[in-house]
Amino acid sequence: MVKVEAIIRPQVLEAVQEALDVLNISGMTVLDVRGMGKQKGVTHTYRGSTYTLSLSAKTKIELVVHDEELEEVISAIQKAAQTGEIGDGKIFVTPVLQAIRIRTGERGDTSLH
Amino acid sequence: MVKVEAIIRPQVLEAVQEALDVLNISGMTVLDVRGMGKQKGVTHTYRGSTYTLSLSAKTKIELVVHDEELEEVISAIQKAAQTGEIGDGKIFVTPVLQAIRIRTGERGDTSLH
Amino acid sequence: MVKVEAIIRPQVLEAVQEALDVLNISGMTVLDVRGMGKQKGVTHTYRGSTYTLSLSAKTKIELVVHDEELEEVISAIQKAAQTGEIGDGKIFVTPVLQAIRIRTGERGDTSLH
Amino acid sequence: MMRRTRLISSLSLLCLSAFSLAQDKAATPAAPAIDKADQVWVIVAAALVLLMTPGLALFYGGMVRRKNVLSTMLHSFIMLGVVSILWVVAGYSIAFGKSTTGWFGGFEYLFGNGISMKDAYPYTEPLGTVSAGAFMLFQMMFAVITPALISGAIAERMKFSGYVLFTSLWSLVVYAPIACWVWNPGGWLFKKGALDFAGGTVVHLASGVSALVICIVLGKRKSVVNNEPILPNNLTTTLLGAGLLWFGWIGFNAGSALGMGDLAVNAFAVTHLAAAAGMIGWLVCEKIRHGKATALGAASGLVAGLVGITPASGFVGLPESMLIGVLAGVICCLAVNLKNKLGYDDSLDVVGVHGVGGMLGAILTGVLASGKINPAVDTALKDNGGRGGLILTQLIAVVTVAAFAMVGTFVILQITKLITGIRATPEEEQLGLDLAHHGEAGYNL
Amino acid sequence: MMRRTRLISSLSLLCLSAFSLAQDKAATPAAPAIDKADQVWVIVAAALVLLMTPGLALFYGGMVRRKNVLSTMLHSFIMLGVVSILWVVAGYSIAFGKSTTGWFGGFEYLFGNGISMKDAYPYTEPLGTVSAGAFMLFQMMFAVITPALISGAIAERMKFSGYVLFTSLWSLVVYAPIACWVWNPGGWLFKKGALDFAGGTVVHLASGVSALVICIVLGKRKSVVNNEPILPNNLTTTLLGAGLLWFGWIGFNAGSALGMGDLAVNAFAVTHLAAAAGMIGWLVCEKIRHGKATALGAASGLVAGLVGITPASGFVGLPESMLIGVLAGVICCLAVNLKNKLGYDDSLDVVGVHGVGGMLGAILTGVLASGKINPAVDTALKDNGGRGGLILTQLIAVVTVAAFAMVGTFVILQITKLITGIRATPEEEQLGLDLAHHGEAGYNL
Amino acid sequence: MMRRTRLISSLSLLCLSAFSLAQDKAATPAAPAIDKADQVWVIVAAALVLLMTPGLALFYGGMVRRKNVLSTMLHSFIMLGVVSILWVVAGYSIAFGKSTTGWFGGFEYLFGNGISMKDAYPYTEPLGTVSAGAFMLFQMMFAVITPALISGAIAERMKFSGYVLFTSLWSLVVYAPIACWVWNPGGWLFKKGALDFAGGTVVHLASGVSALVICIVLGKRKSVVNNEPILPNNLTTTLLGAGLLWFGWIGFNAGSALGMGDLAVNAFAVTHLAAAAGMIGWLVCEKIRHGKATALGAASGLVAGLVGITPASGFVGLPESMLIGVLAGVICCLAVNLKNKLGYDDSLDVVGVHGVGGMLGAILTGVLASGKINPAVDTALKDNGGRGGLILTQLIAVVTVAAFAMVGTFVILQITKLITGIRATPEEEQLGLDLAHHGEAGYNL
Ligand SMILES: Nc1ncnc2c1ncn2[C@@H]1O[C@H](COP(=O)(O)OP(=O)(O)O)[C@@H](O)[C@H]1O
Ligand SMILES: Nc1ncnc2c1ncn2[C@@H]1O[C@H](COP(=O)(O)OP(=O)(O)O)[C@@H](O)[C@H]1O
Ligand SMILES: Nc1ncnc2c1ncn2[C@@H]1O[C@H](COP(=O)(O)OP(=O)(O)O)[C@@H](O)[C@H]1O
Repeated sequence: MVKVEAIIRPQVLEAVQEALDVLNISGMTVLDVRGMGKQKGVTHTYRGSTYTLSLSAKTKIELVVHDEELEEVISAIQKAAQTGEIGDGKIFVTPVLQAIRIRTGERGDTSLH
Repeated sequence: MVKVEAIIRPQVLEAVQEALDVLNISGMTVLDVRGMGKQKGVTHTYRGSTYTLSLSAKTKIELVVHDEELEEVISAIQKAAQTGEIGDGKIFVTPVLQAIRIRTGERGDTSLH
Repeated sequence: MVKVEAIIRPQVLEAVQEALDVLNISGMTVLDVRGMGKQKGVTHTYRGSTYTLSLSAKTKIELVVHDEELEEVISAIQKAAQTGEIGDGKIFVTPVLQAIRIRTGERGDTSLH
Repeated sequence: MMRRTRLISSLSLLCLSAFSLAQDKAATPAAPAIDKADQVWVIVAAALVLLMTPGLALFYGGMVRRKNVLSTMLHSFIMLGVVSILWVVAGYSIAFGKSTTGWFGGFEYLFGNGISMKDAYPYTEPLGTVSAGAFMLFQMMFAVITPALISGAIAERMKFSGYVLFTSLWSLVVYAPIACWVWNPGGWLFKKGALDFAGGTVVHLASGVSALVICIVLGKRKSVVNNEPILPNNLTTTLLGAGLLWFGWIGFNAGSALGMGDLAVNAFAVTHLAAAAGMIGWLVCEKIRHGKATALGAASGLVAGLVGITPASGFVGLPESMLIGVLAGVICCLAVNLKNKLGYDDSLDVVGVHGVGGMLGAILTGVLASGKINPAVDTALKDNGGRGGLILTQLIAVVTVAAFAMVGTFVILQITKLITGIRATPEEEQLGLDLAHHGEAGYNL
Repeated sequence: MMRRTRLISSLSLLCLSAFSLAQDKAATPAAPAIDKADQVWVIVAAALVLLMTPGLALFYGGMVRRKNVLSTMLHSFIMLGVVSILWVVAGYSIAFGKSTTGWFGGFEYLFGNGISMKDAYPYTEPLGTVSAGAFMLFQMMFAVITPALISGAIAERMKFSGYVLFTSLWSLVVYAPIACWVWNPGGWLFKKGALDFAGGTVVHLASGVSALVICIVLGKRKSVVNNEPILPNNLTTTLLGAGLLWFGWIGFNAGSALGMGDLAVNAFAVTHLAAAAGMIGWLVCEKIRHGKATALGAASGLVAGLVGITPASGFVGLPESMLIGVLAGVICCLAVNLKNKLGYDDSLDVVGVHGVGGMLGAILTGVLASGKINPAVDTALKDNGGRGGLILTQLIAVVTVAAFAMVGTFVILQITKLITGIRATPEEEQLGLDLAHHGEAGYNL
Repeated sequence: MMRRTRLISSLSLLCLSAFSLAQDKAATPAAPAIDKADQVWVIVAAALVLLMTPGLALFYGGMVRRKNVLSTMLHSFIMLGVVSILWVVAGYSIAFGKSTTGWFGGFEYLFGNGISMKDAYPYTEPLGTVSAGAFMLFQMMFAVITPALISGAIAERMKFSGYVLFTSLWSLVVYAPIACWVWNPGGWLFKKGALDFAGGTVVHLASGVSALVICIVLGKRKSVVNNEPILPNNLTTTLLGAGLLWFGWIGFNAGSALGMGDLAVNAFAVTHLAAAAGMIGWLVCEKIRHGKATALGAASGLVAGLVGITPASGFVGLPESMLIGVLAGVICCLAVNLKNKLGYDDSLDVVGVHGVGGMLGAILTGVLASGKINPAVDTALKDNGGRGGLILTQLIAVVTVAAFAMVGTFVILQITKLITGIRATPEEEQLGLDLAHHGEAGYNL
């Protein structure tokens, strides 16, 4: 089992969800985050003072998948989330030692979907 | 050291906190997230149009614990967070390479609690 | 590649950003979280009832860096985020298996910055 | 509101004397024509009271949890729809039709029939100086807000259809008769000489005690049972609501003079001072008891002061109003903690503020009302055989109104339970009534 | 608003008769002096209508997505700045200067010249009882809110500079002439005997059909094209806005009596009941069609009821007002779904509510207007040769106003496109107009 | 406000002439009775000004950071409590009791004693046409909002108890005397012929310069020192507040005519136009300087326009009002950046808007006041020996009011520092004053 964490643009979330649906992957956790990177920030004005907030609104999705699903998940996310403009985001893959379904107490691979 | 990430229902947070308190585990970080899974979404109406948002409000807790605490933490969370209905959530365990307490600069196991 | 997760006080975020800038590290994701730890909570009053919320507002930053950058990143964050008072937060380091830049599809080390 | 009309009209007559002198033949004291300035004031006052219901929606809406904010605001807004119509269809006639029994009015105004836009409401003596239409509108706004006040007690757990049915019945079966008793010139409490200038009994006491019954019948919120912390979603909304209530309450009380003269100006002044004193009273009380003066305390205290002064606003002067305000502020601040002791779940403290405050105001009106402010008090004192008698009459008013409202509420609730049900399911409560009942979230930020 | 003035003034004369009797030599019926009470009412009404534009800002602002909330609110607020000035500079003169052609007024009032604060607006017969200044102010508030109504149709995608230029031109070239046709004593529709008490055609129909044109010309929002869910950022704001609109609308309709008499009181009553009935109509309609009564439905329904009653508010009684309200509520509830069928992107349903509701109201006014409420209806019936003729005249008013507004809007849009452009760039739309155009976020919570 | 009364009363006399003619013996010109219509207007205006304080709470509340929103709103709300009471207890007497010295009033009205609800305020000649009670209430609302204006300068860092003590003292020791100087018929500036129709010096200049002193004495916010970005938590709240301020300001300025006649109508018109022009002026200024027209700019600009016109609103006509408005908008837009240059931390720009705008308005009143609008100007010109003399007198008024307010503020602050302290601790500031001082969070969303 691995965890896929993707930082994407908020507006592509729906498309990513659909792409994952096609793979029959439905378990996922979504977070509202702010990202800093190559993308330039947004300027806020306040009575003549301006602040450039370097952080842009991003959405982070986290999904734990079976090792064999990893590649198709990565490519599904990458395609659905890509606009080609700076700021499209990243996908990170991290190891998972254990997964437990709270409702049933099941552990391991079967607890995922 | 391992990191326990649990996605739970917002309303069981208090109960989980209490269960962890019993284990004398007090360090924890909490996030408001939205989850997608088997649980069906909520329908929003807007002037006759309806949108079913597949994401339900969830709470994510993250806590880094010593390896030997892991099992009791898992079982405490699982018991406190369980309602038996679809949507109870998951617990994931991931490896941690290092931990530093910012205040003191301590590293490793002693930096946790 | 490793992921550095730091839980810091919201008010030191700017300082941490600046410290990382000096290291030429610009990619980072920021989350609003609530933390529980040694720091005591805040008391809310509601028509004579009081609730002590054990959770304080914290900011979490996540950044994936090359292994060789790790130490300087840790020390930059630790210095910038330290106030010396209880509640300064933690830095956790976790392994990363893979990184992909969504815009280009690049993988691995070059996808980071 | 009729009681004071007697007075107002005679004052108006005095005021008009400059002109009357010239109109030598206007001698028949019968019908002082409609006075345009009086009517402007009553119409503006009606508009101000209209705004109180959205104000109440905000006041209550800010205090519940995020997931119930729309449901709570709708409880007030829907009254503007439902009760306005019911009032014209039947409520006004029940309250202000010719009353022979003293317990309810007549049926001559059903469906808005025969409410003149030109001539005064016919049953006061002497006649008032605003048209029956203006009087009906002004009274309508009171009928609208009163059941909305109750909604604070059942917030976060009542079924929407049950709420609408309950309040509809309550408006016709509880509110309209009580309004008849106290304000209809043929009403039994009116005739008895009970004093209630702007609704201490009719509006606040009636809604407060009904709130007590309904929150006991409904039972506690799940989250109260589970001792979960319940924090207001948006206190800026509550403060705004309190501000609009204060603004509208000027119309509520000073408009109850049904014309523009010294009574109206005095009512404005005492209303304002009582609100101010109520705010201070509550803040000092909570500062002493809990260590902090809160924004919600300021908002609650000003409302408590306004509730307290309502029945007295046409009968007392400036110093008394500050006393009433500060007492209302302190006592209501203490009273909202009763629910924890007694174990009912009055979500937004309708009992503690409107029930207790309304009762307090009604009694203090008996104690402090002065003929110097309003000659009607002299009449009332004479009719009741002195101060003791007046206070007794006020107590009788309090007890009968409270008893009737409580029994009425209980019976209507049983009927509602049979027809629509009254309580949201635990799942709906958990999800929040906004999404469960209305398919909407208050905020998508 | 002139048509009714005839009546009002004669009523005022009647009311004043008590005094007039005494003033034996006030025989020349020419100029009833300014009546202070009437003027107080009109001035207060003007202030109430002023508040409607912030109310509209909230009503609309709550419905868009978070990233466009300030942009949407500014669409209304900026009209308070720009149109107020334009109205004094030229709009009032175009609308209410002496009209010989019947299509537009004169130029005598350019730059606010010659608008008396002491004497009545000179072209009505008999003269009104409020000063020309008060009349101009009251009318100004109508001129301000009408283009702001349109802004709901173009929310979340129009360029700010283009919006300001468009509405400025529209105010002078579309609104002012239509106001002349319908309300200027020399206007061709006024002379023809068309009835529009407070702006069913001038305000709601004109803005509604202009909204249709502008949202077709602008094209759909990217997110509508992409079928992304669009959820309102803050419905508590929308409810507050609806409450303020209701409050202000009392001034809008009852103030259109231009004085305080039975017409004003009646207008208040029918306005209020129509709003109440509209709310209920919409809620029942959506409950049946979609299974849930919503908070947005309550807010939308009350506005629909208010739109529907606007042209009729000086001509119908209580029962008719409830009928108009409920019809407006139900029909507008159905009409807002037209856009999905017909494929235009009317962001906040200006067409469905103001276009459809305004048209409905104008026609129902022809059908239901009664001489019992307002003798001016008898005149209108006589002038038009009976009920059928009156309805025909109302239809003619609807068609010509709609046609003129649509053509005018289309032409002005082409000019605006050339000068400033009209559409935000896709990037701006994506980022949100608040940050893109104004450098601000609505909320930093 | 007295100065204009002279005029108003004579106008009223004229207006009443139709009736007076009939009342042959009403010859003694002494006391025109209370005029009901005038009193309705003043009472409504008082209610409108009452609403301005909640409006200000919203205006300011939206601009601070989330963690201080309640604290900031309370700064305004608490004034409705504390100053209302203080005004009746002593402030009114100090300001409007019989003044022999010209520097302060008398003690005859302490504890609300002797303020008649029936007869006019006794010291104007001729007497006004509204009761002393109505006059006292109208003035009370001014006394309430003035210290609340100052609170914008100290937002996010002042100790709550210190704030309450400071404003209480300020209200009695600074505000009430200045009101005496300018508006009491025995006040020295009043007698000198200084013109201030609705409070350019008394309200805006006095609060603006006091704000400067207090924010210098308090020192900067920690986050300003640290150069952290400070973004407004909710600009929709600020816009709503600005809308309510505009609405209420109609009462503030047009109500200052203390009756309903051409002066009141004119004041409404010029107030509205100045607000509109102020909005446009500010937006154009910031568009040129910073490239974007902002929502906060629109809100700030309309307030600046309103501040600018306040002293002039009874003395200038339509074109002058647009000029004043646009100048106020542009100059205040530039002035708010002074603080960055001069290094004081005026959190919400009270100095830049109220101080600078109030000064500008007072001077422009001297330059533009016209006898055509208000005969009182002719008297003032004569008394001062022409235009130059009048301008000089205005300057004297500005300088003395500013000097007195600054010194008074400084001294009161020292006293407050000793008794309660004035500054929140760094920890409280960090946590946010809402939780630190009041134990509440504005939003739990
Ligand atoms: N090293 C990193 N660690 C964590 N998050 C990152 C990192 N680099 C980028 N991000 C996230 O990805 C987002 C997009 O990155 P950016 O550099 O702006 O564009 P791109 O990925 O297209 O080159 C950022 O806003 C941030 O949230
Ligand atoms: N594979 C996964 N990766 C990450 N989060 C998941 C995954 N599966 C489920 N979740 C999270 O757990 C929550 C509950 O899952 P769900 O399938 O609805 O119920 P249950 O866990 O009871 O079977 C989801 O809302 C989501 O936040
Ligand atoms: N074991 C842990 N796992 C996850 N987060 C933790 C843990 N311990 C502390 N934290 C986070 O770090 C924050 C600061 O910790 P705290 O114990 O209050 O102070 P300090 O780190 O200075 O000792 C907490 O609010 C919480 O968000």
